[in-house]
Amino acid sequence: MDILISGLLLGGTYALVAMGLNLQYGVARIMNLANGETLVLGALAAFLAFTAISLSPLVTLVIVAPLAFAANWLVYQFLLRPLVKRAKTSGQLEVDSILATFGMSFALVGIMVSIHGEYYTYSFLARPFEILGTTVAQNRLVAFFAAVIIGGGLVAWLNYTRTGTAVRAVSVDTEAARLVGINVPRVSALAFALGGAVTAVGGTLISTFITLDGSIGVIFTMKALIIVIMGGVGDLRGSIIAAVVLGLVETAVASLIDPGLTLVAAYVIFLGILLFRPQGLFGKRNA
Amino acid sequence: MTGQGFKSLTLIGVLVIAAAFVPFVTNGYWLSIAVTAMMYIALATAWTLFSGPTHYISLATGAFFGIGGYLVATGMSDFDISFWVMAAIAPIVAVVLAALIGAATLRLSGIYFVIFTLGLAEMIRGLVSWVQNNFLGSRGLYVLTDFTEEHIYWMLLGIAATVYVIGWLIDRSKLGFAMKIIGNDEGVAKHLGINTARAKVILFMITGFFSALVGVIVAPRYSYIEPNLVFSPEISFMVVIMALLGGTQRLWGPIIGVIPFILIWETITVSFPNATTLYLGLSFLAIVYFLPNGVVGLIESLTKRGRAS
Amino acid sequence: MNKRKFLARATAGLTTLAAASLLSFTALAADTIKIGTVAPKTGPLAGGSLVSQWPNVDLWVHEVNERGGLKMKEGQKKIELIAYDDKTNPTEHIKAVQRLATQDKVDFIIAPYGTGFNIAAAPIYSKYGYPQIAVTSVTDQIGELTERFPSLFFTLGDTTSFVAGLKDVLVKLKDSGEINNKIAMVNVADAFGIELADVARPLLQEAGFELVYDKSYPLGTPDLSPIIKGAKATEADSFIAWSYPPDTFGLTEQAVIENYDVKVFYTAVATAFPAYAGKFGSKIENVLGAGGVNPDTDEMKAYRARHEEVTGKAPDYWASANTYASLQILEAAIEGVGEVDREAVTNYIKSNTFDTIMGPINFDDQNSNRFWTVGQWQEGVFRGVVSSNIEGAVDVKLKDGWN
Amino acid sequence: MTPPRTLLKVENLTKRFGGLVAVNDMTFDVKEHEVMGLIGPNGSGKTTTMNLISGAFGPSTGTISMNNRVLSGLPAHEITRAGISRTFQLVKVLPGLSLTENVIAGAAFGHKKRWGAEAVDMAHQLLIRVGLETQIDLPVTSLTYIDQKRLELARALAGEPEVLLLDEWLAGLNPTELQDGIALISDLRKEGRTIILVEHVMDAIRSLCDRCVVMNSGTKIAEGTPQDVLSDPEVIRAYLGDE
Repeated sequence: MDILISGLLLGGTYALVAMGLNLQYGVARIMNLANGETLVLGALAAFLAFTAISLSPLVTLVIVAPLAFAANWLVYQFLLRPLVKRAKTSGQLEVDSILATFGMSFALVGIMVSIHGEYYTYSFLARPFEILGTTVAQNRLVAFFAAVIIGGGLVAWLNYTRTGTAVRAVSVDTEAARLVGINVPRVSALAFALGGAVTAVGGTLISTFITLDGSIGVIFTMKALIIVIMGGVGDLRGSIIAAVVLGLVETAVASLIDPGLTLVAAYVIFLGILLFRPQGLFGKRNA
Repeated sequence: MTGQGFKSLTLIGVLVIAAAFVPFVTNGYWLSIAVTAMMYIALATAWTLFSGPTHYISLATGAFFGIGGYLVATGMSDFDISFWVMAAIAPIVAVVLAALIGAATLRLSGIYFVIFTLGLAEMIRGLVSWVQNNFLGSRGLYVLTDFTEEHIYWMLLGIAATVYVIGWLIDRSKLGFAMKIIGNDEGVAKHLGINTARAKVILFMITGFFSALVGVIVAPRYSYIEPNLVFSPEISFMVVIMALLGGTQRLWGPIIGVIPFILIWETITVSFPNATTLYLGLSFLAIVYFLPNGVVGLIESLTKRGRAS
Repeated sequence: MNKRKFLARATAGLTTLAAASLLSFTALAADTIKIGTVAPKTGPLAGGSLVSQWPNVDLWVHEVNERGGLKMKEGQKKIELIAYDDKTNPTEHIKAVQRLATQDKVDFIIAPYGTGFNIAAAPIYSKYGYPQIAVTSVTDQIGELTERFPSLFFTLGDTTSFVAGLKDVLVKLKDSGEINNKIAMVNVADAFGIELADVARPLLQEAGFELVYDKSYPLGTPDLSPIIKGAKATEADSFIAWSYPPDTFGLTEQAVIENYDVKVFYTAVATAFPAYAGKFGSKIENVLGAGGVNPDTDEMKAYRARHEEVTGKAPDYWASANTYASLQILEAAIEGVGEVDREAVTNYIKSNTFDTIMGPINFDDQNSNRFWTVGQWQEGVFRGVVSSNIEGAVDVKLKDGWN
Repeated sequence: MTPPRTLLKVENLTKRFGGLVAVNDMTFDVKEHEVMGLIGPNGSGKTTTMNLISGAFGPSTGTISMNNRVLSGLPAHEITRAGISRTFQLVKVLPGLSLTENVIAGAAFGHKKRWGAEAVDMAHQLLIRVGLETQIDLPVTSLTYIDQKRLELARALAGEPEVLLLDEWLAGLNPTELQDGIALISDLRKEGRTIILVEHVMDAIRSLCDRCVVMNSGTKIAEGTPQDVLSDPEVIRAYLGDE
C-alpha cells in the first residue's frame, strides 16, 4: 500500500514534468531541450515569491501559468517559427530545434543563476497526511491532485473540444491537418505555449518538495524526454501512463530491492518497452 | 573523385603534422585549449562515422567515454592494474556494448533511437555507481600518471588522425558505399542486398571503440574520477552540437565545427566571466539562425560562389 | 545574396574579435597584485560553491582592498581578482586555471571548490609553483598527493577522520547507554558518498555497531520517502546519511513528515547551510551534520558579522570559515614574504603558524590538523561537537522529535 | 525440347495485417525464362504479393521457394542475394548518388557481386542498355520520370538476378514513353530473363506476358495465357465490379 500510494504520487510528479514536453514535441514538433529550464523557472518564481513576500506557491501558480503561456507563445512565434518555416524536412527541423533550444537552455540557466544561484529551499505544506495507513507529505499530495486536474483537463480538452481536436489532428499529421483547413502555425503555437505553461506550473508545484537550483533543469529535461518517448510521441495518455509506471517502479524498487537501483530500474523499464514497442506505449508506427 | 579524396587525405596529413607541433610552440593555456579541442575533434569525428551517413543521432557518446574513463580509474585504483592494460581493455568493453546497443536498436528510428541511447547512457551511469557502491567500494578513484598535457595531446591527436583515416578508408570501401545508400534510402538498401543491420552495427562499434579510447586518454587529465562526471550526458550533447554545427555530411565537418566552437566558447568565458552561460546560450541561438547549414555549409556556399564568379 | 555576404562578413568580424580579445592582455598595473580563482557558478556543484566559496572570496578581496591592499615590501598593493566559472566541468576547470597561470599571469590562485577539482588542478598549480591551499577537498590520499604536489595543502581533514569524528560521538552515546548499537546508514551514490560509506562501514563495525540498514541512492533521486520509511522500519536509534545538498534537504523533510523518531540524525553536506535552518526552523534542533564552528570566539563573531554586512547573507557553519581562514593564510604568507615569490610563499606556509578566524593554523607535511568534523544544531546555531585540535566543542544532545 | 524448369514456387501464401487479409492462400509457379503477369483490380493484393516475394515483409503463412530453396522468412537482403531483384511501384532512386553509383549499388551487394572497375564497366553498359547514355553525368534528381524508371531498372539488373520483379514499371508513362518501355521489357524477355510484372496496362500484358495470374481481394481467381484470362467472365466481373 505504501508503495502504491508513494508510487502514484511520484508518478504524478513525473506527469507534471512530461505533459508539457509531450504537447511541445508531439504537436509543435519542437524537441525542446529547454523544457527543464522552463520547469525550474516556475520553481524559481515560487521560491522568490515565497521567501520575499510569503506568497503561497498555490497563488504563485495562478500567476505563473499565464506568464509562462505568454512567454512560450512569444518564443514560438519569434524564435521557433522561423526554423519551422526554414526546414525542408522534419529531420532538419529536429536538428535546428535541438540546437536552438539547447542555446535557450544555456541562456535560461545563465539568467536564473544570476537571479539566485543557490538552492531554492523553502518549506510549504511539509506536513504529514494519513491516507489508508500511509504517511505522505501534503505538498506531494497537492502536486498529485494538481497533476490529476491538469492531466484530466488536457485529455478532456483534446478529446471533447473543437480546438483540442485540431491539436490532435496536427499531432497525427501536419500536412493532412493543413489540407482540412486547420491553421497549423496557430495550433502549433498554442500547443507550444500551453506545454510551456504546464511545465512551468509543474515546476512551481515540484519546488514545494524537491530542492532545485538554477542548473538542475537538464535532469528534468532528460526525465521528460524519457517519459514522452516511453509513452509514445503525441499521445498525452501515453505520457501520463508512462509517468505513473515509472513512479510505481521506482518506488517499488526503492522499497523492496535497493534505493540505489531506482534509476537503473526506471531506465531498464524504458529500454525494455522500446525494445518491444519501438514506437512507445501509445505511439503510432511511422508517425 | 578519387583524386579529390586523396587531396583531402593529404591535406589532413599536413594538418596532423602541423598539429603535432602545437606543443612545441605553445604551452599552458593554449595547449589546454588544444587538448580540449582535440578531445572533441576525436569524439565528434568518431560520432560522425556512424551518425553522418545514417542520420541517426546518437547520445551514447557519454556512455562510451565514461566506460573508458571509469574502467581505467577502477582498474588502477581498485585492482592495481596498469594504465596500459586498462587502456586496452576499456575500448573492447565499449565495442561489445556498442554491438549490443546496435543490435537492440535496429528497430528504432528517429527520435526513439535518440532517446533510447540517452536512456541507455543514463542506465549505465546508474549501474556503474551502484556496482561501485555495493561491490567495489572505494577510497576514491584516482588516475595518477606521469602524463603531461603534451602527452595527452599527442595521444588524442593520434586517435583523431586514426579515426579520420579509418573514416576515409570506409568511405572508399563497400561498407562506406553501403552506408551512403542506407543514408539515402534504407528500404532500397535492403532490396539491393545490403545487410543494413550489420553495416550499422559495425560502424556503431567503431564509434564506440574510439569514444572509449578518448575517455581512457582523458582520465589522467581528470586525475580523480567521479562516475557522475565521466558519464555526464553533457558530453554527449556537446559532441552532437559540435558535429551538427560543423556539418555531418563530410568527415571533416566536425573538425571545422569544433574549432570555432571552442574559440567562441573561450572568448565568451573570458569576456563575460560572470554570465558565461547566458552569453553562450545567446551565441548558440545566433549560430542557429545565421548559419543554417553549419560551418561546412557556409564554406561550401562560399567556395561555390567563388568558383561561379 | 546580400544577406549571405553580410553573414560572411559578420562571421569574419566575429572571428577577428574573438582572436583579438583572446590575445589582449589585461592592462598590467604595477600597484595591484593579481589573484585568480576558478569555481563553479553553474552546474551541480554551483549551489554549494555559491554558499561556501564565492562569498568568502568576495569578502576577503573586499576587506583586503578596504585596508589599502596587501602589504608588500614596495608598499601596499590592492588585489585585482580574476574569476572564472568552471561550470562544474573538469575540462573547463583545467582550461581556466591554465589561462590564469599563462595568459592572465596572475600572481596567486585561490584553490578550487570540490575534491575532484582540487586534484585535477593540482598538477597545474604544482607546475607553475602556485601554492594551493585546498579547503573543500576530503580525501584519504593526502599523503600521496602532498608528496606528488609539493605546493598542495589540505585544511579540512581526511575521509577517515571525518568519519571517525562521528563514530566517536556515537560510541560515547552508546557507552553511556543513551542509544542502542543499531545504525541505519545511507549514502548518495557519488564518489563522495561512496567513499565515506566505505570508510564508515568497518569503522562503525569495529566500534561494536550493527548496520541494520545500509543502502545507497542515486544522485538526484526525486522521492526519498522509501529510504526514510525503510530506515524507520528498523530498530536503529541512529540515522546517518552521507548526503549532498539536495538530498540533505530531501531526507530531512521526509524525516519530518514521517516523524522519524531517532535519537541521532546525521546528514552530511549542507546541514551547516543557513538555508537548512531557514527551511526547517526549529524542527532541526539537535540534528547532527558535517562540519561545525565555534561561533562564540570573538574572531568568529566578527567574521560572521562582516560576512553578512558585505555579502548580504550569513555564512554557513562549516566550509565558509575554513575557506576564509585559508585566504587569511594566503594573505599572511604573501605579506610575510613581501613580494610575489611563489616558492618563498609556499615555504612560508609550510614553516609558519597563522592566526585565523579558526584560531592558529599550521601545517605538518602540508596538512592542517585543525578542523571540525561534526556539528549540531542547537538553538538555531550549528555548533561544532567534535573537532580535531580546536577548542570549543559543545556536548552532543539527543534528538527529541521534530518540532 | 525439355519442358521449362520451375524456378520460383509460391505455395499457400497468406499475409494478414491485423484483421485484414491482404493475400489469401496464393499458389502459383514461375518457370525459367518466363514473363509472368500478376494482374487484378486495385487493392487486390498484387503489390503485397511482390513485397512478400522480395522480402519487404514476411508472410503470415505459406512458403516461397526458388530452386527448391525456401526464401520466405529471410530478410530482404538475403532474398536479393539469392537472386531476386525488384523495382518499386513509386520509383525509388538514390538521390545522393550519381547515375553510375546508383547502378553500382545494385551490382555491389546483389546476386552476382561486382566491385571496382568491373562494377563501373557493368554500370556503364547497363546505363547504355536502358537508354541513359546521354544523361550519365547529370544529377539523378534532374532525370525525368521515365528516366528514373530506366535507372531503377538498370540498378535491378546490375546484380544479374534470376528473377526480376517489376512493380507497375510502366505506370505513369505517356504513350511514347510507353512504347519505349514495352520495347525495353520485350528485349529483356528475348534475352530469356525470368520476370514477374505487376501491371495495369493491358497492351503491355498482352504483348509481354507468357502467362498471367489474376488476383482479386487477395485470392487467385484465374491463371493462364493473357488471352484466356482476360476473356474469363470472373476476371471481367472482378474488374468491372470493382469499378
